Order: sequence, then structure tokens, then C-alpha cells
Amino acid sequence: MFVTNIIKEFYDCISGKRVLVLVHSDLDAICSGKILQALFRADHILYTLCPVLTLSDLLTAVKSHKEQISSIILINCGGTLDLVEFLELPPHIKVFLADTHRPLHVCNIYSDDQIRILGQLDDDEEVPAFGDVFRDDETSESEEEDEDGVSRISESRLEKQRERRLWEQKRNKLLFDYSQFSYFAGSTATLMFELAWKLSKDTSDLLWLAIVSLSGEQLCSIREQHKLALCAADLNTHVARLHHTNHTDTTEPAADTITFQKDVQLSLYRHWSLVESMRHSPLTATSLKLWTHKGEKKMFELLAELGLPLTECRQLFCGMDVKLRSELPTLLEGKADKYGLGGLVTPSFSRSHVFHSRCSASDFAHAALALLEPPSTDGLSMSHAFLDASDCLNGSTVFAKGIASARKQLEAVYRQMQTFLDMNQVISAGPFLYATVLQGSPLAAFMSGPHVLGALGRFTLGAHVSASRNKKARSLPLVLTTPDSSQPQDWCLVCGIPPLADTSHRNFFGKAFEQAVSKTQSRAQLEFFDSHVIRLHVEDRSKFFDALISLLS
Amino acid sequence: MKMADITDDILSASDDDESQVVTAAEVLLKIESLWRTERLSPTLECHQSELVDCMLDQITQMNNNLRRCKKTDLRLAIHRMELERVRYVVASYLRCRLLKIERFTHYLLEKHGELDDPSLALLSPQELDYAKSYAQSIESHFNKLVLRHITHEKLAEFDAKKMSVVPNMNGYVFLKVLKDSPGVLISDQVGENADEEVDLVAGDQHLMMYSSIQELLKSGHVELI
Amino acid sequence: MLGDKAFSLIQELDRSQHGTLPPFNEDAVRQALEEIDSLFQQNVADINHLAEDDALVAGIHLRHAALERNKRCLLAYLYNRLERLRTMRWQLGSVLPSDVRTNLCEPELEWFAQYSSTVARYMRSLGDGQGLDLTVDLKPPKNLYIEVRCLQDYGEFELEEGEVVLLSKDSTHFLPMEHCQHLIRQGVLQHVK
Amino acid sequence: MANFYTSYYPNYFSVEDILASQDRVPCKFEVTVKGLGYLDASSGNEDILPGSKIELPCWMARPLCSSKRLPIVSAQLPVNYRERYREILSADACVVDLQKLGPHFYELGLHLLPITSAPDRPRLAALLTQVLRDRLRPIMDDAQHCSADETSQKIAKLDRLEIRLFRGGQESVRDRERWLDRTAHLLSMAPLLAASNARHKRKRQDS
Repeated sequence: MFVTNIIKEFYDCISGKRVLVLVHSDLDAICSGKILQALFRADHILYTLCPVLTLSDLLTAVKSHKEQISSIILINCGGTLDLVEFLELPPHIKVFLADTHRPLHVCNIYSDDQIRILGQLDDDEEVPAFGDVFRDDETSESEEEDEDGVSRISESRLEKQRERRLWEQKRNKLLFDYSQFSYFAGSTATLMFELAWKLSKDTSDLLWLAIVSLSGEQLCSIREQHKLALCAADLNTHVARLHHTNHTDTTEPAADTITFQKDVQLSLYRHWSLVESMRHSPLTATSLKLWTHKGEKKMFELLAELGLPLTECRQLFCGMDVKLRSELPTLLEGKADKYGLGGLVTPSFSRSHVFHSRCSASDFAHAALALLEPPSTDGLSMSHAFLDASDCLNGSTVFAKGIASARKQLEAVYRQMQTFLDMNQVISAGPFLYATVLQGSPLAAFMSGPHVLGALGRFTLGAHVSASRNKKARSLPLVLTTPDSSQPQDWCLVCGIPPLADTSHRNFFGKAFEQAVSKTQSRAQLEFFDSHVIRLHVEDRSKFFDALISLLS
Repeated sequence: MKMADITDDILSASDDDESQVVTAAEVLLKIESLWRTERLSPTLECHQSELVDCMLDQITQMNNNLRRCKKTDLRLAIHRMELERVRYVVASYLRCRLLKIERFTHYLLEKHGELDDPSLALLSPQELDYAKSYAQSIESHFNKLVLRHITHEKLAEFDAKKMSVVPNMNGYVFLKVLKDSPGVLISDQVGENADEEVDLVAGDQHLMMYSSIQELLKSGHVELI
Repeated sequence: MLGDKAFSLIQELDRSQHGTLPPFNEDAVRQALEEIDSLFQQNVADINHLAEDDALVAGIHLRHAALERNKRCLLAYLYNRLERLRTMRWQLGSVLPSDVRTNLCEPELEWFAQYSSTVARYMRSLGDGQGLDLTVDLKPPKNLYIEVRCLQDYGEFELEEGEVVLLSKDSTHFLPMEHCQHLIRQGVLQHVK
Repeated sequence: MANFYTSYYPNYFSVEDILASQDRVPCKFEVTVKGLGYLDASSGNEDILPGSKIELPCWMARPLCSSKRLPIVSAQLPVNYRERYREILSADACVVDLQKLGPHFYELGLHLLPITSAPDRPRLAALLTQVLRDRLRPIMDDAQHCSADETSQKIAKLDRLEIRLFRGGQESVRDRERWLDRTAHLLSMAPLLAASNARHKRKRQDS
């Protein structure tokens, strides 16, 4: 069931008890978890928090803790499963679910009380009606027994069976339509921040977490642009409100300010040189085709036209002329359209502390995402990476480490994308394109998780489309495979990226992979909550792909 | 102190002559001051185990009372926090004393033995027991491994006088004057007969040798800061 | 030079890392004791001849200084080793890690056991026999409840009133400070900001 | 609290004091010492003859100098405390490498005071205090400002007493940083355990 009063039906229910919080290993979930932790700290609510990445992580965590706990909070995991059945939940355990993964399983939505879903459905989301998917079979059967005449019974029974078959067909169709596409709803961190606000415990630190999470969604482009823009505007009203109440005295500079203003959308440019940052940002790289000589020349042209000396652009941004730095957004905005760089300068959040240089929310998102999926050569466990990413959001030394890893990751993604294009490794399979990261390549170590795979996939697809003469390219999705870091000999990860032309950000690969696997009996693990990524045994790759092609044709 | 909010219990701590009535809040204030002094003084100060025992007793009682409260009551958290703080002060105070007792064991045992007045005793009965056991364990250890292997009778002795570690009474301490104390003698350490007399005025702060103000500290004319 | 063997024990202590205990150097202790014995025998002999030869006095003095020095070095060696054991009792508890135990001699093990029980007896006797654990509460408490991270798979841990928490590696918990202190000291939990 | 850790004098068990009193002092024997010629290996005599000059460890020199009846030896100041070094030290104490000159420059100095000849005594006392006073400020400065990797270079020329001061300074800087960072209240693992874990880790990395 959906919770309508989040304080009464959620927060009040858990106060005074110890709760288990299971947090999916993604940026939004981490931010949400941190907001919850801050609330729990303030209200002395004892908790245990564990990260989960896969379905089996979730199952193990619940199994090992369920003896000692009566409330479980799931953040960004589990919403797409029938939780009561999957987790074998005893009736005394209540689950509070806050998940951006869609579609939510109908059993969770129509659970009486045991599963409580925080948040609401978007206006454009539709859920099959209760009567269309659930049917009280027992009562109908008992009715049958009350009947007398034999012939009438069989007649009515036939009638009923026929009706039932129809109903089931309709039901299956409804459910298939409902679950065909996987997509993401609004950020959980925003939901949690609103909870904090309702509890009058909203601070700029918590707001910043919600902002970083939103910025992460933008980077991963998992939602429609206009929805993100609306969310940003919402958060900006909170910024204004918090600053207004905190700083009545305007003469003194605020120690900690969040601003929402026009900024250049270049990856990590505050911690890099302008040239490098442009090269590694998907927007500039794909529009200018920076992996070609011509593209590079074009970039220098652009910089020259802006009046930025190349020597300045090649050194770290913080070393650039102060005047150039402050004028950069205006300069770039003026020329963006001429070079086909629409959207290069858009309003975005940044934060400045006294004695610290300004950081944008996307810097934090980049850093945390990179720490979340460290190169497999580092040998860190998922939970360790989770804690690193979580610490990185507090600023401090871990943040610096995160920025360094983010740069390395962006470089690896860029080089891999360039390899794909240079070697013509993006191949058309008919209904979709595919590309494979070769086993043994030093870059393979970096492609270790769903986020980075998504980033690589979108970058590759964008570059491919911009380089390809084929008009159809924009409407083709991409399937990316990469050796799985834990057992690169035997297993690979397969990731599906929707076509560029599709702006709804709905991904049909989850369902398609599932069907292809079951059709071919491939050895595969559909373990991720992000269902468009699966683990597949390498020997079954070709038959899996054949099935996928025939499915999607 | 907030202890007073928690309980209005009035308890008695026996002073040397007459039985005085003290509130828990006053006891806490006293212990905090003892704690400060103990941490700043180069030597061991007189023990006050009655106060400590009384405070510990209070903690236990309060904990029992709090156990009956509702878990989400805000007051509960505040009271418990206060108790934890008190427990920390007591523990830190006793730890600090143990450290000194272990370092200056033989010296303190000797000093303790010299004092007749039980109200000025350096060591509490438990501390005395601790110090004796510690001294004995070290002596017997020395004996087992070294001393009994030495034939020279005199050399084979554990010479407490020579070996005991003595606190540095000439160490300097910061102090604040609580009551006017005229004519405090500052003896000259170099031995050039340049002794000095100073008048300490209430409210003043000084840096002085511990030995010159030890008596004033005992009588409560000054406090260490 | 006289006293060098005994002095080497002190050097050994000085060179060993702070907080570690080198193996008990029985050889050097024995050799220093032998030197003491031989110096003493010579002095006894010389004293007996003192009446005949006044010039022996200087040698007796010199040897005596060496005797005292040897004794001081030996006892300081023992004492400082005990001091390190003492620190271990307070930081690691009454059970010594095996790599420390192997470096101790029998009397040192006995001493540790005795010291350990002296400390325990004292702590139990506090507050009219209610007891007070002095090995915790090392820092002024700031919060009743603290956030901790679990650094190893520890298993189940019982809080007050029978509540049980499962401590698994890399999980984060919010628990009463009072109950976590020992596990933090033992390195099972890490207190985070 | 700090002062009662560092105050070791007269601590019979003090490792520092034992180390300092091992340093050699040039001595001249005033009387014959029978049967101990082996202390002066170069002479080859059975006895030590009056007038022989031997460098004795401080712990031996001290009682022999102050022997009640007649001093058995007369001690001289070690060369580091004599005129030439005194001049260098008064010119600029901060540039002198006391690690080489000592490294128990102050401790040994204190031991030497009672066996120094009367005219030299006040000069030696003044020298000790003056040197420490001159060097203290730069040491404090370094302790507060030098980074972790500069430390070993900074303490390379310090006396052991000075190194203790330096470490103390560094520790208090770290404490202050923790306080500013609001991490001072965080409970920590037992220091011995943390050190032993770090050692194990290093060992694993080496192998």
C-alpha cells in the first residue's frame, strides 16, 4: 500500500524500535540513507544499515537479521519483487519501501499493511486495477458448491472457466504491458529530504544530499529532462527558504551557501584542466567529435574564439586567470549554439564553504559514483566501496580521493569509447547495436558495475550516432558486454542502453534479457536491481544474442 | 549542576567530625574539583573515597529509576547523558590516581604510613590494598629473576629508599587564588638564599612551584587550573 | 667495559618499538648476573687483604660502582618490561595475544596474572562493591548513542535487556555508546562521525 | 599530567637516564687501582697507574670523583662541553647537530655538573639552559608546521630530550586538528592494537 501520511504511517511507527535499513548500492540510495541516518541520530532511533547490490544480498541480509528486528526499510531495492514471497516474511515484520525502480510489483502495491510504500506514483504512471490482477477464487468456488442442478453446474462451470481463461489472458497481458519497461521514478533522497522537512529537521547538509542525488540522476540520465528540471526547481525553493531563515543578517558572508545558477556542464572542470574536461564530457566530446583530429582542432578554435589562451586551458582550472574563470559560463554560453553545444550552460547547484573552493553538485556525484565502482584491480569489496562513496559525501579527504578516481574512470571510459570507434567495434545486429569490451584489455578493469557501464554505453552510443552516416542510428539501442571482473574467464556483464531518440528513458532490456535467457536456457544471473544489467556465462553468449535478435526484430 | 534536577534526594556524607548533609549536586561539584586537581597535581592528593562511593551509589540508583521510564521520553535521554558524564568523571579521576599510585608506589606507601590522621589519608582502603599488592608483586618479580641470584647480601636487597620513584614536587602548576593568602614563601632552589615572600590575592592566577603552595591547596585557599 | 652486558638489555628495550616486547633475554641477564658474581668475589678477596694493602681501596670502589650499575640495569630491564605489560592489561584486557606471550618468561606471565587480578579486584571493589569498569569511559561522552561501523564479521552481540544485534563486516549501526565501548577498543567496531 | 611522565629524575628505572649516564667522560686516575688494568686495554698493565687517562662511563666516573677520602679519578668535561663547542653553541645553537654531539646533551650535562670543577660549573649550567632556550622556539615552530614526511628530517639534528618535546608538540597540534575537525570525541581502538595491526599489515605487504 502507498503511505499517505509519511510521518504517521512511517516515521512514528519506527520510533523507539531498532530498524534494519537496507540500502541499494547507488548514489540516490546512499544520499537517502544518509538523510535517514541524520534523522535517526536526532531522534535516537537505533538502526543497522547494510548495503545491498544484488537480489541475493537482499535475501541474505533479511534472513540473517529477521530474528532480531521487526521493521525493515528498503531503499531503492526490492520494489520490483513480490517482497512477502521473495523474502519469506513472517507477518510480524513490516517493510517500508522507498524505491525509485519501476515498475513496482503489484503485490507490493496491493499489500494490506505489511508492505508500506513511501512516495507516490507519478501522474503518467499507471498501475493495473486491483480487480484486474487479483481475483478471489475461493469464494467463487464455494458459490459453485451451493448450486443444485448438475447440468446447470457444468454449464455454469464451463462458462466460468471460459471467463476465467479470458480474465487470465487479460491479466497476463496487463501485467506484461505493465512490466515491459523498466524506468526510474523521482529520487528517493528528495522524498527523504521532504520527510526531514516535515519533521522540521531539514538542514542545508541534508538538502545538499538531495541535490547531489538529483545531480547524479542527471549524470546517469535516467529520467526525462523536464522532470529533472521540475525537481531542481523544487529543491531550489528549499534552498531559498533555508538561506532565508539562516541568514537574516546579510552583512556577514554566510559560512555555507548553496546556489543555483548558470554553470558549465563539463565533467569535473573545477578539478581538471578545461581541455581535459571538455574531452571527457560526453556533450562536448560527441558534438565536436573530439576523438578525431578535426574535432580537436574545432575545440581549439572554440577556445580561441572565446579568447581563452591555450596555455591557460591546459593547466588546472584552479590555476587559470581569475577573470577568465569567472567569465567562463557567459563566454561559453554565447558560443554554445554556434558549435552545436546546446545545454552546455544550464543552471545547476553548487556549494561553497568559507575557506574552501566552490564545488558543484555534479563533482560530488562524479566522485561518489566513481568510488562506488572502483576498478576491479583495487580488489575492494562492494560494501567497502559503498562506505567510501558514502564518506566522500561528507567532504574531507575521501572526497579528494573520489575526484581522483572519477578522473581516472572518465579517462578509461573515454579511451574505451575511442577504441570502439577507431576499431569499428560498434556492430549492428539488426534491431540493435552491440559492442564488447575485450577480455584482458587494461580498460576492462574499470568497467566493473552498472553505473560505469551505463556511462560507457551512452557515451559510445552518442559518439557512434554523431560519427555514423546512418540516419537510423539514433533509433537503435545498444547492448554492451564486458568481462565480469570477479570471473572474467567465464562470466560477462551485459548491459542494455535505450536508443538516443527515445526520450522517455524507459528501458525494455530488462524484460527482453529475461525472455532471451529463459528461451535459450542460458546460464545467467538476473541479480541486479537495475534489471537492464545481467551476468551471463560467456559460452552462452552467442545463443543468447541470437534469441535477443529474434525477440527484438 | 544538573544532577540537582534529576533528584532531590538528600544524602549524607560523613565528614571528619560531624555528619553533614550534602546534596548529590554538591557531591558532584566536589568530585569535579577533585578530579581537576588530581589531574594537574604532580603528586597524589588525599583520597575521598566516601564521595566517590556516594556518587557511584547515586549512579546505580538513578539508572534503576530510569529503567522504569518510557523509552522515547526526551527527559530520559538527558538524564542518561548526565549519568554517563558523571561516570566518566569518576572513572577518569580514579584512573588518574591509579596511574600515580603505580608510579610512586613505594613513596606513597611510606607517606601513607607516616600519617596518623585518617582524614588526611592519601590512599583509600582499596587503593592501599592495590598499592601493597602492586609493590609486593614487583618486589617478588625482581627477587625471582635477579635479586636472589646475587650473593652480596646488601646488593641483593630491594632498596625501596633508593629505587622508589618520587613525584616531582618542584614541578610548576597553574593556580588560581580563592582566598587571600599573604606571605607565601617561595624558596630559592639554587640555594643563594634568595627566598621570596609573595602575597596571593583572591582571583589572581599564578604559575608556581607545587611545593610552595601544597599546603594552601589542601586548605582550599588556591585551586589548580 | 664493565656493565656492558647489562647495559645491552637497556639498549634492547630502547630500540624495540614502542608498545612491543622483545623476547626476554635470558642469556644477557645470566651473563650480567655472572659479572656481578665475579666482581663481588674479587671484592671479597680484596677486602680480606685490605689490611695488608691499602691501595686495594680504589679497586673496591670501582667494582662497587659497577655492581650497582649492573643491578640498576637489570632491575630497570625487568621494570620497564612490566610497565609495558601493564599498558597491555589496560588496553588489551586480561588475555594477552599469543605473540606477546611467547616473548615472556615464566615469572613475567605470573606477574601479569597477579597484576590482572589486582586490577580486577580493585575495579570490583569500587562503589561499595558495585564495581566500576575503569578500562572504558576513556573520553568525555558526547552522545548517548553513536554511529559505528563494523570492521569484521563478529556475529551476534547482546545489548541491554536481551536485544541482539548482528554485527557483520561493513555494516553501520547506531547503538548505545555504553555498550559499544569494549568492541571499539577491540577494533571490532569503528566509531564514525 | 604530562609533567609526571617526563619527570624521571631521580627515577631509578628510567631508561633515558641509564642511556645518558653511559656516555664517556675523560678521567685522569689519581691513585693506583690494582688489578683493573684491563679497563685500559692500550696500556697493557695489570694495574691502572696514577696519571693514566681513561674515558670512563659517566656512571663510573661520578662515584669515583666524589669518593670521600680522596678522589680516585679527576674528571674533565667531555670535549662537547668545552670552550670550542661552547663558543659555537653560544654563537648559534640552532645549527648544531645535537644528535651527533649527544644525543643526551642535556641529560649528560646535568650529570656532569657535580663533578665539574668549581669555576666551570656555573658556565656549564648557563650553557645548558641557554642552548635549550635558543633551540626551543624553532623546535616548537617545526613541531607545529612541518608535515609528516618532513618530520624525520627535522628531528635528525635534535637531542633526545628535544625529540620528546617535538613529539609532544606534534601530538598537541594533532589534538587541536581533531578538535577543529570535530572528531576529538570519537572513541578509538586501543593504541597498542592499532599499532600491532599496522605492523601485521606492513608485514603482509612486504612478503
